[in-house]
Amino acid sequence: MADLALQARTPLQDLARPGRFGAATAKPGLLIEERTDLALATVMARRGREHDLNRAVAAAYGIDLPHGPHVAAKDGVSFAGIGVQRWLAAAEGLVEADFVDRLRQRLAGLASIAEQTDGWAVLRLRGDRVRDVLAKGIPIDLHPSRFATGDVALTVVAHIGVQIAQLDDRPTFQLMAFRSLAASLWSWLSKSAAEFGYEIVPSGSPGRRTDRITTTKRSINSD
Amino acid sequence: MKYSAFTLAYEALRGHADWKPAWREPEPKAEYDVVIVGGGGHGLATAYYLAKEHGLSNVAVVEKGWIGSGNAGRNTTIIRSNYLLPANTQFYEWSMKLWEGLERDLNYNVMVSQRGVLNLCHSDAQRDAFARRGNAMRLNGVDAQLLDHSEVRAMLPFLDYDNARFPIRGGLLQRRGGTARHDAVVWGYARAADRRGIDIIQNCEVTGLTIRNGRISGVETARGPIRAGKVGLAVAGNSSRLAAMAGLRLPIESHVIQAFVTEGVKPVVDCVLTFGAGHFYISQSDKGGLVFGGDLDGYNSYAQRGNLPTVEDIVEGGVALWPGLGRLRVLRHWGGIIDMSMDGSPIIDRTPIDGLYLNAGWCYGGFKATPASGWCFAHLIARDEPHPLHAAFRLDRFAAGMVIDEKGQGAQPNLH
Amino acid sequence: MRIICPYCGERGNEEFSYLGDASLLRPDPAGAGAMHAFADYVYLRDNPRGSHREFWYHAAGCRSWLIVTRNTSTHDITRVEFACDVAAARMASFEDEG
Amino acid sequence: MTQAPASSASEKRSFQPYRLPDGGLIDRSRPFRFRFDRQSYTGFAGDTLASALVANGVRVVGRSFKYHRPRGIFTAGSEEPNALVELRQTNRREPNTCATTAELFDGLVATSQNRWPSLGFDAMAINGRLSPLFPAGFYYKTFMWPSSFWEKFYEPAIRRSAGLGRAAPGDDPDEYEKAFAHCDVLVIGSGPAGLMAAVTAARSGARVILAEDDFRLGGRLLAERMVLDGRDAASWVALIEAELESMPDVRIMRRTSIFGVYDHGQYGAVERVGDHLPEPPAHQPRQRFWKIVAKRAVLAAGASERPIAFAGNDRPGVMLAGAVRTYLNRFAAAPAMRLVVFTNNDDGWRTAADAINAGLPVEAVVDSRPDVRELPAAARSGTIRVFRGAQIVQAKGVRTLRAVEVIDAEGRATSIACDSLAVSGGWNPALHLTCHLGGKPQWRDDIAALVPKTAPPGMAIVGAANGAMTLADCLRTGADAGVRAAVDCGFTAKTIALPRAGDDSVAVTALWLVQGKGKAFVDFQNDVTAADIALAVQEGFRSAEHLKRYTTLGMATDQGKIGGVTGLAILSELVERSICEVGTTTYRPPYTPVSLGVLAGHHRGKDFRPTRLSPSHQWALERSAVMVETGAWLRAQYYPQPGESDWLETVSREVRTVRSAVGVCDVSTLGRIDVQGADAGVFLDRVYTNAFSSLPVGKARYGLMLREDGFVMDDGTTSRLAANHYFMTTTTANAAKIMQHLEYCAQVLWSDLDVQMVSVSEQWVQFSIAGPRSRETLRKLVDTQYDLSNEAFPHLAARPVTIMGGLNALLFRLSFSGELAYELAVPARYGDAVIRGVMAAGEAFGITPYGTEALGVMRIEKGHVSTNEINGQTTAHDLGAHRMLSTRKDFIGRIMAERPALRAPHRPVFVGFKPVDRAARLNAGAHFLPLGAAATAENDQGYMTSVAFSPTLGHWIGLGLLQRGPQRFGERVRAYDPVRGGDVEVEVCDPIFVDPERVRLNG
Repeated sequence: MADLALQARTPLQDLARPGRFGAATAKPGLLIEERTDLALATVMARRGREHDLNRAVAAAYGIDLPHGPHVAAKDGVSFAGIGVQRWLAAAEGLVEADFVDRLRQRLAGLASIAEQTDGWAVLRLRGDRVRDVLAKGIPIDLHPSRFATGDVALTVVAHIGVQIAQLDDRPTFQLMAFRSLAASLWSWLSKSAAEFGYEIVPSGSPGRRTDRITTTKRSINSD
Repeated sequence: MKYSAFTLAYEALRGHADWKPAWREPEPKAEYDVVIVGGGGHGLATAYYLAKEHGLSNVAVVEKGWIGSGNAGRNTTIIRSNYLLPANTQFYEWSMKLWEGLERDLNYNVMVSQRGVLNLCHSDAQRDAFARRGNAMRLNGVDAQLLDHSEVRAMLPFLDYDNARFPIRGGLLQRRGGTARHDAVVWGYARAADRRGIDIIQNCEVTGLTIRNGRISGVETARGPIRAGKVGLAVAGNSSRLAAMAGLRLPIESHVIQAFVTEGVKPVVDCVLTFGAGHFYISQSDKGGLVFGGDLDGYNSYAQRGNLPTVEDIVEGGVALWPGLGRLRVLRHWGGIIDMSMDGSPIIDRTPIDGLYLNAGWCYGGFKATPASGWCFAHLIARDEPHPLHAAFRLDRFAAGMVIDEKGQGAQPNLH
Repeated sequence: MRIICPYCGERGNEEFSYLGDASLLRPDPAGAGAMHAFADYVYLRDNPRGSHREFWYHAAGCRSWLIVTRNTSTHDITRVEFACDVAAARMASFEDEG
Repeated sequence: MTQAPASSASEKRSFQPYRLPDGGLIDRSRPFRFRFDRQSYTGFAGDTLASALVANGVRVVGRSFKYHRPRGIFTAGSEEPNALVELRQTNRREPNTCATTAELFDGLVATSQNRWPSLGFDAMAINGRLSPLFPAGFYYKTFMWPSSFWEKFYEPAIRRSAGLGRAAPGDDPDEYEKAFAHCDVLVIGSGPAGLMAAVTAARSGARVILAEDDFRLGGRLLAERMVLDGRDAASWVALIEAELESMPDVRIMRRTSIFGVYDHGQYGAVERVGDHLPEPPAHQPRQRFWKIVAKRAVLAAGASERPIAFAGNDRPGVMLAGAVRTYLNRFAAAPAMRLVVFTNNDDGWRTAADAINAGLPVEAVVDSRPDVRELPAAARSGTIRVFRGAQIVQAKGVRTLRAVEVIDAEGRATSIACDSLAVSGGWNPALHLTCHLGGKPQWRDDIAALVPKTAPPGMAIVGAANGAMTLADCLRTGADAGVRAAVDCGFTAKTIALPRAGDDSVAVTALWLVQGKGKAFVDFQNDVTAADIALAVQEGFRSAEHLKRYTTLGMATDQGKIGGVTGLAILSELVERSICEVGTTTYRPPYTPVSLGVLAGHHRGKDFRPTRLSPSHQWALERSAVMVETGAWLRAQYYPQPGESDWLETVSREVRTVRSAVGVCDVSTLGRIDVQGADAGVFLDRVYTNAFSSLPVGKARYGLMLREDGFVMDDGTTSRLAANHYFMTTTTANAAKIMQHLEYCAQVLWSDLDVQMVSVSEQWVQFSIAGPRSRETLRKLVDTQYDLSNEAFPHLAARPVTIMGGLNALLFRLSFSGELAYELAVPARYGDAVIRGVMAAGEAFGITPYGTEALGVMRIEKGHVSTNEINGQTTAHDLGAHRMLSTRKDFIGRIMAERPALRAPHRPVFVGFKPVDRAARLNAGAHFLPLGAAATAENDQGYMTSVAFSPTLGHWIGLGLLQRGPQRFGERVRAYDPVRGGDVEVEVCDPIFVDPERVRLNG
């Protein structure tokens, strides 16, 4: 097995290749970047341990767990509220095994943790027409007065369940869908953006993980 | 006056001066042998067969609005008997037989058009399920044909065969299925019942059931009390409300289902067609409009209107199946309130109240059942015992476990 | 229809799936007449025209089971609660009673 | 067609004989060439097809539905009953398109419909002469004998003559799109009331959407010669429009129809993005379907004029009076050379005034009211003959109007030669949208019209839509509603100064029907006459709905906008009850017809529904896998190799390879649910029929779930990874349903339990590696520190491992095939790499990839149930799984599974079948009959659920449900399959065909 390289495939690997597409507008209305460097895990509070969990997260990451559909972030780690006593934790640029393992250790007994790093296709979207593109599928109101930086929503685009968050005031949106649905999401997004012209930018993140993995054994169990 | 080409021509010469009302508008009498609540197709058919088959003509049909104002006048006009389970197959096949002779029976052209009902399948498993159903139909003496991909393609070349998300693998065809003109069914039964002496009383809402010592003795109505030896309920989506007047809870939820019609166009499709990978079925009316529908909206409702997600779901199915539909336009869409039973099959039975009979649980398929439903309900009311054709449609089948669940969805009405 | 999910905010009903009457309580399987009680629980419904407490599941959102109080005649929604809160309150009241 | 050269512009202009020399909101510098019925014409930018036809003097534009009477343009709006054309050609053909709303573009091609051979001569016009035979509802009285003639003869003939236009012959080539919009205030209509509402609300800071059906804002203001604040109406509109355009939170949506009102402030709208162009621009849809969510709405949809029923009122040249003004003032097109006006209200007089202003001769004004107070100057000056208290009893002419017969107040008849008649029977408020949520209109005598009685929640109704018929009232009610809507949304809104405008008199005295000789049309398109209504009433169809359904009144494309109220009024007179008592029919969405394409958006073809792809998809395609739809997934069905002649050969090879060596199959589509928490075991005990709290860590167990009604819901294996941590799998088909069910159990039924669950289906890709060489294959993949020996890793072991030098994985010893087999789950992004790794590792052992077909064959050989057997109709007893029903604990479905009928001995039970003639093929869906018994329902004893050709046994095998099946091993029955011509004798047998001793499994 020695010469077998473990190449990772990103969810949009053959679909979102860098370049300029759609209408030849002066400036692309939408910039799309696939993020491949996020370690992800679902964090679900254990019954009766909710307060301890809040404290533990604050102690470990300096983050107050949001109680609602918002994201709280610090130093590349974020917790997004995705349900009652349920969060999606993310770490940028980290080797996911470390993040999720450490999360398990730090929150042991307080939360049930399930790794989701591979489960999601993650897109960052920005540009002058980003809201116009999203309006073609996102049913919720993304007007700045209604959906601001730090807000998160789970909803449906073109029959595909998605998670959307506004990351900054430019604005940049993060749109996530299950990996298996990436191609269908892409079909919707590329058609919807074509009118305004769009550019796929290379992943700006360090360590686009197509290299051979170097992680070592880690636990999958939580207890 | 008997309807015929001859009388029509004769009247044409006389300026149509002699046509009489299709039914009388009598004042309710103080007492009837039987009161049927609900002037839809089922209620009127029941009254007609009470008179015709059982000689009972001291019968009133009381209707809160105008006859046919419920689901009889707001369905997609499909008739078929392509069922899987024996209880349903035999009952609906009897209905089909009655449809086939209905015009001469009623002396009214209800436009029964046996142009075929084709259910499309999109996977091997679905085809096998259709084979199971088609074979069950054949064992019950019902016509059924299993078509393969190329046979469907030859029959309906305009569907999406080459770029479909769920390719068409074949279909189950019942040639004797088709459509009938829904309003005409109501009017035909009303006229025929009226001619046999039955009183059809419109704008007469039932506000209460008179029950003493476990036996019914009449109904309270907006036009006063009416005594009756027997009362039959045939009120579709309002079944639970009427039953509640007798203190009964039913294995029924009322749901909304939408239907649609397009502008009239020259003939484009000559059968009733159902999509097996989405929620969509369609046929073309004699006037040229494409009549279509799909799934329920999926929540309890008594509002006769639907919501956009279901509209989209249905139309997406339609355009996916038949890409040429894109440029045709919807003229109108509406919602009906249907009595979804807990296993998707109907109830025609006695109730715990003596003399009170229930005809309900028709789900979205009540129109095609109209003749047999009326025929069986009349038998039940007249004889006070079920006919074998509907013996399985019992009210106690749920507690006993004798459910008739065509789709295998269990006790969740909005999934049937 | 639009349902105001207490977690996610106002959403179209297409994001939810529906289960019906929320006033039904799963009977005690060990109780006397459990078979009868379960038959009623599984099959019989009030099916009112008017106010109706019903289960909706925010399948495409926070995955909460909700109890929505909705008028089946007008579709007006007057209340939306987390089903788990309602269950917890019921359990607490049982315990209070003792 | 290409753009015409500029040099010919002036030449083209001369081809429009009825175009006024100046005025109008058209761009005379942009002439467009178009064709109608093969004849070439020109018009201008800003025209509709109808206005361009008017300018070209085209009179007959269509034929009616039933009598095929020649018809002309009747209105200038979406309520048009006559001027319906087939727009565009071939696959872009749009039948029944209103010429009155179709925007003209260069190269437009339109064709008249419902005529043969031509519009000028239509053979079916004979129907008009035979009309005594075709009164309302005639078809209910005839065509009954002989019965077989209906389908064969009568109905095809009726169907051929019915319908109006022809559908496009092929697939719609255009794209469609959906979009969402949210606002505080949605203003529907941009006439004076709508503009005032929009600008008032917008100035408060509210987010406003102004939706206008037309391509130009202004509504009725565009059609009238009115002055606001000293400006002509169009300039005033431009001023407001500019202000609205400048506001960031205002969205003006032109060419956008709000077609329906839905619950809780949702509005359906269609934006016609490309309909005014020969074809949609690149990257843009033809139309866009907007779902608008608005806190408040202001309905300013105006009103539409109605005709008066009199004999010949459908002759080409008869036009609504307001439409005449629209053509004159907005389009500078003259519908008339000699005009007569027939009115029952003051508004009709404006038409006479505007015609005179445009320099057209007005022959007469016939006002049905005896006491008209004021007359326009032109009438007073004596150049127009004025008839007060008079009626037009007949319009004459066939293809064009030639004269009208007037009966004056004294009963004298006068014939007036004319080529056009402008008719006004009053105005109907466009209240349709107020009724979509169940609202009912009410009658207002002073304006002789139905007006809204209640508004949907959050909607205000203003202007003519609410019966405010003067300009001043429109402006005022619009502004007031704008303030209220903004305040309701939490903004501080100021009342703004209203523009000064004239307060025209709009008095009306109802006149519905003029008795006379000849057909007086009420519903023009469906040819419903006043006589038809009378006949319907005579026959007892006295409810408004019965009348509609019996006569088809109001069922045409205009949905009764032209004739509905008139029909009700005639009905009410006939039955001597007020219109309120008669009631109205129900107004349903859409307000104007909406294309199916736009409602579907991009969800057609492959985008009908999302497609789920496994991480190994790309690899499978490289291996030439044949893909098959499995629910939302595309899965590899089989992997053909060169030289294999058909799927059966391929699948058999795959099965033989697995049974003799090793194979790999992607089983990622199974649902995977991570269940954790202190009470996870207890929880699983309650949802599964069998126990899981007793499962040792590191082991997997097969589990069965019931629905609460006692029938089987799903099955799968669940592994215990740690004391409080389980890894559940569900069937592919039920993955989402089970997740929802578990959440229900945890949140609703047993919210006191400490259990958390989340789907991890997408995190893992999972491969089944099966066959006697599977351990050796895995040995090459799994890192060396893990002992895979039978002792260390026995059947049903389930443990984390690392593979290929450190990649985390879960390894399960599970077997669907009955072979020594494993399931290996790895993080999804490595799915592609790992499947390649598995193939490389197995190469030496002759590994094959296998698809869903081979998977199915092997599970049938092993007698495992699948979706075909767990179909929602079967019980644990039916499936031979009753031993899995624990008697020591409660679980979902336990009680109801004990119902007598679910335990009845006659229920068909799961068994296997072999053809007696081993060469015979079996088919799923065949029913079982006793040998020698007749093929009747009474003898039906069950059915075949699954079949396969077993390469292991060399013949077809089947699984099925048969009454008393397990007691009948060795017995023969018929597998009867008439829909496929099959009737095969089969032998009942144990459903486990291969390795019943489970030697291979434990190998």
